[in-house]
Amino acid sequence: MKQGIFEIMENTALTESVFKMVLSGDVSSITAPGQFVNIQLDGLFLRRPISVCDLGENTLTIIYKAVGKGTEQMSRMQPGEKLDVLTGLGNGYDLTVAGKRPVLLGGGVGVPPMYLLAKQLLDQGKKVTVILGFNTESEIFYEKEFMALGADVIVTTVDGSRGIKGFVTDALKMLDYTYFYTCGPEPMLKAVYKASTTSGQMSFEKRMGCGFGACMGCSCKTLTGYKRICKEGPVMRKEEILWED
Amino acid sequence: MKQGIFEIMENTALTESVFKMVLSGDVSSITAPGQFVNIQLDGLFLRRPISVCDLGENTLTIIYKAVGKGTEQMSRMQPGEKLDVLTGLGNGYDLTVAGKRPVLLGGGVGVPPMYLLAKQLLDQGKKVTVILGFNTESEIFYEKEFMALGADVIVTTVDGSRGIKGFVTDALKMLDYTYFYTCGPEPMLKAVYKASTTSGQMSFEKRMGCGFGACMGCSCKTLTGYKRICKEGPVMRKEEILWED
Amino acid sequence: MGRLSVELCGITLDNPVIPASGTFGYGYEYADLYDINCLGTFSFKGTTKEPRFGNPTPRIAECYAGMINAVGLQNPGVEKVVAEELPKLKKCFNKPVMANISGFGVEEYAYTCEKLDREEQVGWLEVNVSCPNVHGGGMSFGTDPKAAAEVTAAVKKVTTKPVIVKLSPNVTDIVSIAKACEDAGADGISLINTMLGMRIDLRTRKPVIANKMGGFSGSAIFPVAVRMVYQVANAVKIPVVGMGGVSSAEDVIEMMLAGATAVEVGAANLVNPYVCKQIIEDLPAVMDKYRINTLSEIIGGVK
Amino acid sequence: MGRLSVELCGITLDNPVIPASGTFGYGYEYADLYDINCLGTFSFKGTTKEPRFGNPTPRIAECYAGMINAVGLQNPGVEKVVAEELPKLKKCFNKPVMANISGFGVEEYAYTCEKLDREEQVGWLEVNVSCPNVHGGGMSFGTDPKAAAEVTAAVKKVTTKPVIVKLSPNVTDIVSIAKACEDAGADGISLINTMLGMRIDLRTRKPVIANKMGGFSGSAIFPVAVRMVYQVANAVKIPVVGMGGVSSAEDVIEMMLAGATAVEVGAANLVNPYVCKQIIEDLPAVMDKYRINTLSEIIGGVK
Repeated sequence: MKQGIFEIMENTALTESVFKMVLSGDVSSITAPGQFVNIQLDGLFLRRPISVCDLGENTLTIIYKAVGKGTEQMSRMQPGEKLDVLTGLGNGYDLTVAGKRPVLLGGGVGVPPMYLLAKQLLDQGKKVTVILGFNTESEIFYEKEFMALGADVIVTTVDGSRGIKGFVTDALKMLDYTYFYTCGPEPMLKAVYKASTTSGQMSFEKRMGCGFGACMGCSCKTLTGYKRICKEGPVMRKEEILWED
Repeated sequence: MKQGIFEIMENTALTESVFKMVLSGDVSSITAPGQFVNIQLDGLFLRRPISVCDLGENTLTIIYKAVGKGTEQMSRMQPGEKLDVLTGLGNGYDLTVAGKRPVLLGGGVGVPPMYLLAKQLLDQGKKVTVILGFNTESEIFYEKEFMALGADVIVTTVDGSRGIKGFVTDALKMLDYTYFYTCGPEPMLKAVYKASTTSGQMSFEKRMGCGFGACMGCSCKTLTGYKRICKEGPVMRKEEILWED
Repeated sequence: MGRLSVELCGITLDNPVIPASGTFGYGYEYADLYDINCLGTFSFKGTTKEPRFGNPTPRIAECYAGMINAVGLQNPGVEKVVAEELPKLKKCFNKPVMANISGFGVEEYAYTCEKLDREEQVGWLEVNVSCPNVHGGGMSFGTDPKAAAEVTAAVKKVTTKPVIVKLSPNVTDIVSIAKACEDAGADGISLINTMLGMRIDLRTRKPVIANKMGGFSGSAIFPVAVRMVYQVANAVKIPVVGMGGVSSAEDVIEMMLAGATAVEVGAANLVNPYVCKQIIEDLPAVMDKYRINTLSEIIGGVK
Repeated sequence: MGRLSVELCGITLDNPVIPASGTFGYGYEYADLYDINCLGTFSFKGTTKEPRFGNPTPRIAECYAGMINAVGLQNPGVEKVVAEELPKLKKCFNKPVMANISGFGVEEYAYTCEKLDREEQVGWLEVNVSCPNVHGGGMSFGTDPKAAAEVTAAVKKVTTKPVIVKLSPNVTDIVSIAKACEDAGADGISLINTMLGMRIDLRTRKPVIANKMGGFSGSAIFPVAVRMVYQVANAVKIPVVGMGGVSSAEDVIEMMLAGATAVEVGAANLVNPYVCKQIIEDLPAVMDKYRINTLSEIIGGVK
């Protein structure tokens, strides 16, 4: 973990409510896809955790949905403005177990972390399929960017306005894969958990206090003991997950 | 009273800790010298009241000392930044009773309101003498500006590093005048009250809540009843003042 | 009945937004700024039997997201309020007003309430029990269920107007005090009054306010207010007026979900004199955003 | 003794800055960020007799200038703390640590304190009496002078280490509780624990945290904390550790002027993990600004 001041290089709308922000600063503490950063915003007490979408040598890209006070405030920020950011938070995905044909499933704002993951898996010579799930066509983002990486991209929409009508799991059923990685809302994770035929890793979201393991605000129970989503997570292995209903 | 958004045109240091800020916006509610504005600052709850130093058609000049959180924050602001300002607060000085040769006494950050007052009295053809009191030479500001208006300017410093050594009252004793106007720290006001040989008006400072008469935070007792410094003040006539010691 | 209207103790309010006592004077300062008839009502400056100058100054301190005041109930006394303030008010406000009453003994409360009960424009009596009981060792009436009930009962005897008891949050068990007031005949409960706070000036090493301690209000206290409104609304059958740090339409809705029938806005008026008008104007859009049809349907609607 | 050093119950601290329990774990997360030996000491995660997972999630809510938490004392239990956490701590922290203890019955407090009393690295026992008393109707020990005194006396019997009782601010009369603890043998008082608060999510219409209410902390509560520290420091002879919304060197000085011998920093650590280190580094310059020679000379120095 590192604390740093980052400058906003870009902050543009990808859809009506989803924004892409490129930040410039010291990214040396970010070691794996699926990690997150925690951003301090003027006038708000708690930092806002957002997963890393892409990394450059001195840049980092995040994609966020403007849904609350914090993210709405972020969406109004301009290039040149500065942000205090904690980087290198969370465990991130383990790429060593992907096998030859991993499938990546992202739902909504769970899509962004799949991007850096896909990039690194493709760099390792894997055949990567990405399933991107959205509610409707107007909410789709980053489809082309995943294609440009060289991944096979499947889009699903709940209303069938684009791609396969249904959920990411409807696409998953038709695939042959060696391992899965996923990020998205909890009902989707649960569906992927049930529908998947291999082992895999899933990234969880929970309201956090500090984001670096100090406050126990985001604890969860797993089959291998209590874990902190921000520290031992947000990525869990399928085998350790304990669904608390 | 009016609420308006003002743009900072200028914000420069006059001394080590005294700053001049020129704001552009609707100044139509400011009707008299000695009135003040109340400025909202990011991250601070209460507005900061600051007396008006000068007025243009669409501009207003304030001079303030960076002594606390609010004024220190103001001193770091840049031209182009915007401020939410309540204007036209307080009663201001009554010019109609000045006589032919009024004397104006300003001490430290009590100097600024004397500027607009001197300007308007000179416009009315009065012979205006201004006594500016400071602790020491390095704290002097606006001497030349008062001279440029055409006022007779006398500077006093407590340590004698410039002008008359002593207090504004030491200079006052040597003058012949028809009326006095003053603004400064309370011990100075008291000294002027005692030393003055004519009637006059003095502007008081008190910690305020709202600045527009609603909260009763800045009440004081006078010989003519309870008054609110922000509403029936900040200017009081010598005859109504009740020193509470 | 519009989308915003609510009923408070038998009187219909066009909307639930009520400037809180002590932040709105007797209405004039604000009537110069906007037509205050847009308000649900307002609670006028805490009025006592005798005129009061209040505490020495400084009376105000800045805090993170709030302020402390120790004005000390400055007011011209009930005779002058009736003779001078209410006739002036009538010219700029044509709705029932909430009369806020303070006292330092049970008889004093009753005296002031009786005088104000006769005034046609007074819709509700809001009885502030946070004052020290000078005959009872100086502890606030509002910290003791028995003392709060005694004040309530005494006031109820001298008025037929709805009596809303305004509670102090500086207590261990707010519910016991609210219930005691309800049992003593209160028609409503309003809360929270300010929290007891203190700041020290590092330069002078003296308390920032002359009175040492004072009433802490502003956004900072909102979570404590929501909690107490929720607790009280779940324990009493009479309506609850929520207040404490409210400064936006969203805050009003949160208070109502917690159980408030109407919502008072205090310190925010002192920072933004137009805030109540703005909240009322913002409410319809914010209600749309959260799929709220009418405000009256969400009272106590927290799941 | 340096400019910053103070003495707390017979143990000299290099400086008065103490990360508060529940915001600093058992020290490791922060030891990765900076050498935590720069701290006066720190108060470790509230430890109970049995291991606890704590409350369901969400456990955290954002507030104006603060936050609410309802973690519910998640901790591995005292056996594991002694067997695993303390040996690890020894490697990164070479000063006496403050052991924070919670319990749900008097015997449980005593059990946990007795275990931790035997540990060499434990300098002070900080006994959190804000927990509900499961054998006493569920009210917090800290809301009743008798219950708080009972816990204090029980703990004092099983330890020779200084016992600091940590008080809840959610009470009518904080002084009576502090005095009861002093009379029962407490060597110090720390306050304030969090205030009870609540937020409601307008979208879901549910409380933001699963437990409905939780502990409100952060800059917002600072004025209430200063007030209570001042009241208690003026009423007891034992040292007071001040906390509640402290986030800067200025806040530390204000707390000390109010009467605190040392100062705990809580929620601020969660937002800026380096805040305690920064406060310690800032203190000398801020002391110069306010013409303070040594911190120990300003304790209770408010005029």
